[in-house]
Amino acid sequence: MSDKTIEVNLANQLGYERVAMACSASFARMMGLPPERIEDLKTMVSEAAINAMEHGNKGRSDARVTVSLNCRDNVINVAVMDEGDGIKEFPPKPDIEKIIEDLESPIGFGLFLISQLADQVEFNEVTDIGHVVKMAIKMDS
Amino acid sequence: MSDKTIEVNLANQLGYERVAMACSASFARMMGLPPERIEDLKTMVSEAAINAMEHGNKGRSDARVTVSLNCRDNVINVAVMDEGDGIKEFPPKPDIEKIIEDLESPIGFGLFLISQLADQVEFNEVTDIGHVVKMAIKMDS
Amino acid sequence: MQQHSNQINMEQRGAITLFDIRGDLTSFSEPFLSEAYQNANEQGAAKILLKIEKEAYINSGGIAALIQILAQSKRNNQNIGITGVSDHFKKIFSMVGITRFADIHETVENAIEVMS
Amino acid sequence: MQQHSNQINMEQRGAITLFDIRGDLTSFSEPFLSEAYQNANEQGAAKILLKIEKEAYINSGGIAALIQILAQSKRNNQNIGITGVSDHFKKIFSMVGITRFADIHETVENAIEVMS
Ligand SMILES: Nc1ncnc2c1ncn2[C@@H]1O[C@H](COP(=O)(O)OP(=O)(O)O)[C@@H](O)[C@H]1O
Ligand SMILES: Nc1ncnc2c1ncn2[C@@H]1O[C@H](COP(=O)(O)OP(=O)(O)O)[C@@H](O)[C@H]1O
Repeated sequence: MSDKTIEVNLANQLGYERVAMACSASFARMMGLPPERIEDLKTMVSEAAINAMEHGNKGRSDARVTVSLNCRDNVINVAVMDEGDGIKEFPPKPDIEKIIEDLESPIGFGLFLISQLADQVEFNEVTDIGHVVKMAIKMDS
Repeated sequence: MSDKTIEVNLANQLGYERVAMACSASFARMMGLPPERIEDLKTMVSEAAINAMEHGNKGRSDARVTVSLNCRDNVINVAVMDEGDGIKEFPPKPDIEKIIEDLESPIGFGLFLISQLADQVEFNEVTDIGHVVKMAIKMDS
Repeated sequence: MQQHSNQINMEQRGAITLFDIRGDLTSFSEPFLSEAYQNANEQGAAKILLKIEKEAYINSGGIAALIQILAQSKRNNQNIGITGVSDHFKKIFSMVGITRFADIHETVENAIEVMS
Repeated sequence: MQQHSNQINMEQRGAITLFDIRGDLTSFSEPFLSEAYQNANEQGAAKILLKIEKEAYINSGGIAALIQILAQSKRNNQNIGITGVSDHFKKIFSMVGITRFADIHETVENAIEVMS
């Protein structure tokens, strides 16, 4: 672990993503990320952590979610790790018109928001200890 | 680790205690701790984390500080761990009159505040992975 | 956990039914929003204003719950407005398309004037 | 890191020298407080009001830095007041005894009235 990395390890329970959000916000504030981008970071971390709990760890109460953050070369890097084996199929961009007309289910918003808000995302890095989603926010974007 | 425990692992750098404070505050809010006690918890975590960085880890930049929190039987338990071997000598309660008169140095405020604010404290639990300060706050105190 | 529930107070403001929504909008909000909507619908509400807390935490589960209300109200020919939305969530609501089915208003007073 | 510094604006309010202190009070604040105090002292300040930000983070390092100012001002026979302190830090300041050497005032206006 890099000496300036912080890591938060969460119980696999909906609601606990707030702790990761608070951690990320505090870290990013310390690094000088502008307030509106801190809000983006909080939403990215929240959505990735919820997916880790629900999809990666399949709701298992003994599983853990780990969120790590560091800041290098003016980029805040976040990694959200679960004990699963990655995203099997990416849903299409959610189409609200179709969802409203009941032609599609309201899914896919999590990954959609992550992709929209992050300056860079990498899904599906699968190692022997689990699956990682890597997201980045540039300090000056 | 208990399934409802959260853990945050910090770089050994002054300032990073803010991340542990934010984490603790968010966790305690989720558990329903009243706002004024959340402020107490933040100060306890801050002082214990700073001591862990400065005294336990002696400022070594490659050392880590770990803060873990859980809530059991209406008690929030916090453990702050460093890589040192514990508190060798407890300073006396700081005497502000003497400090102002330059008869004493302004030290001992960290441990003093922790003892005052926590409902329970245990210093000096030393294991092979390091030294732990355990603090507790009762939900209904 | 206290943050897994909402309190929704309904209030009639002229032609508009105001939902004063306390708490975060997450997947746990779905039954609370649904029940409030059912009540309003049974009472014949034609215009509904959802007031959110400025500091509320909203995630994709809460967005799905909101969209469900928008879908039902569209079917029932009701007009929906939203107020109390922070700048961040205005952006998010626009990204996901919520703003195509509900107008965002700066204040309750403003919403009532525009929606009446 | 931006949170490791303070900005202190000095302002004369009648007989009182106001230190408008921006930022957190930690061990990093010591040189900033010290410099401001030296300046005020050289200019012959007799009454000093320290205004802290309500949401400032204050730790034992910041408390030590404040006490250093209290000690110097006691030696120089200056009167010190503090304002902008949250309820939590009022309690902390009382626990450590800061309130025995400086009065805490609710507002700047209030402080100026009482200290003048
Ligand atoms: N960490 C993950 N591990 C495994 N699958 C995932 C993960 N994150 C997302 N997915 C898959 O991607 C889909 C879309 O996720 P998302 O956009 O968050 O929407 P939702 O959670 O509403 O389904 C999920 O339904 C799931 O199949
Ligand atoms: N985690 C720790 N590991 C080793 N020694 C410690 C630790 N925490 C506190 N101490 C010792 O206790 C003393 C008092 O700590 P504290 O009350 O925080 O005041 P200060 O940090 O100003 O010295 C320190 O000077 C140090 O010698």
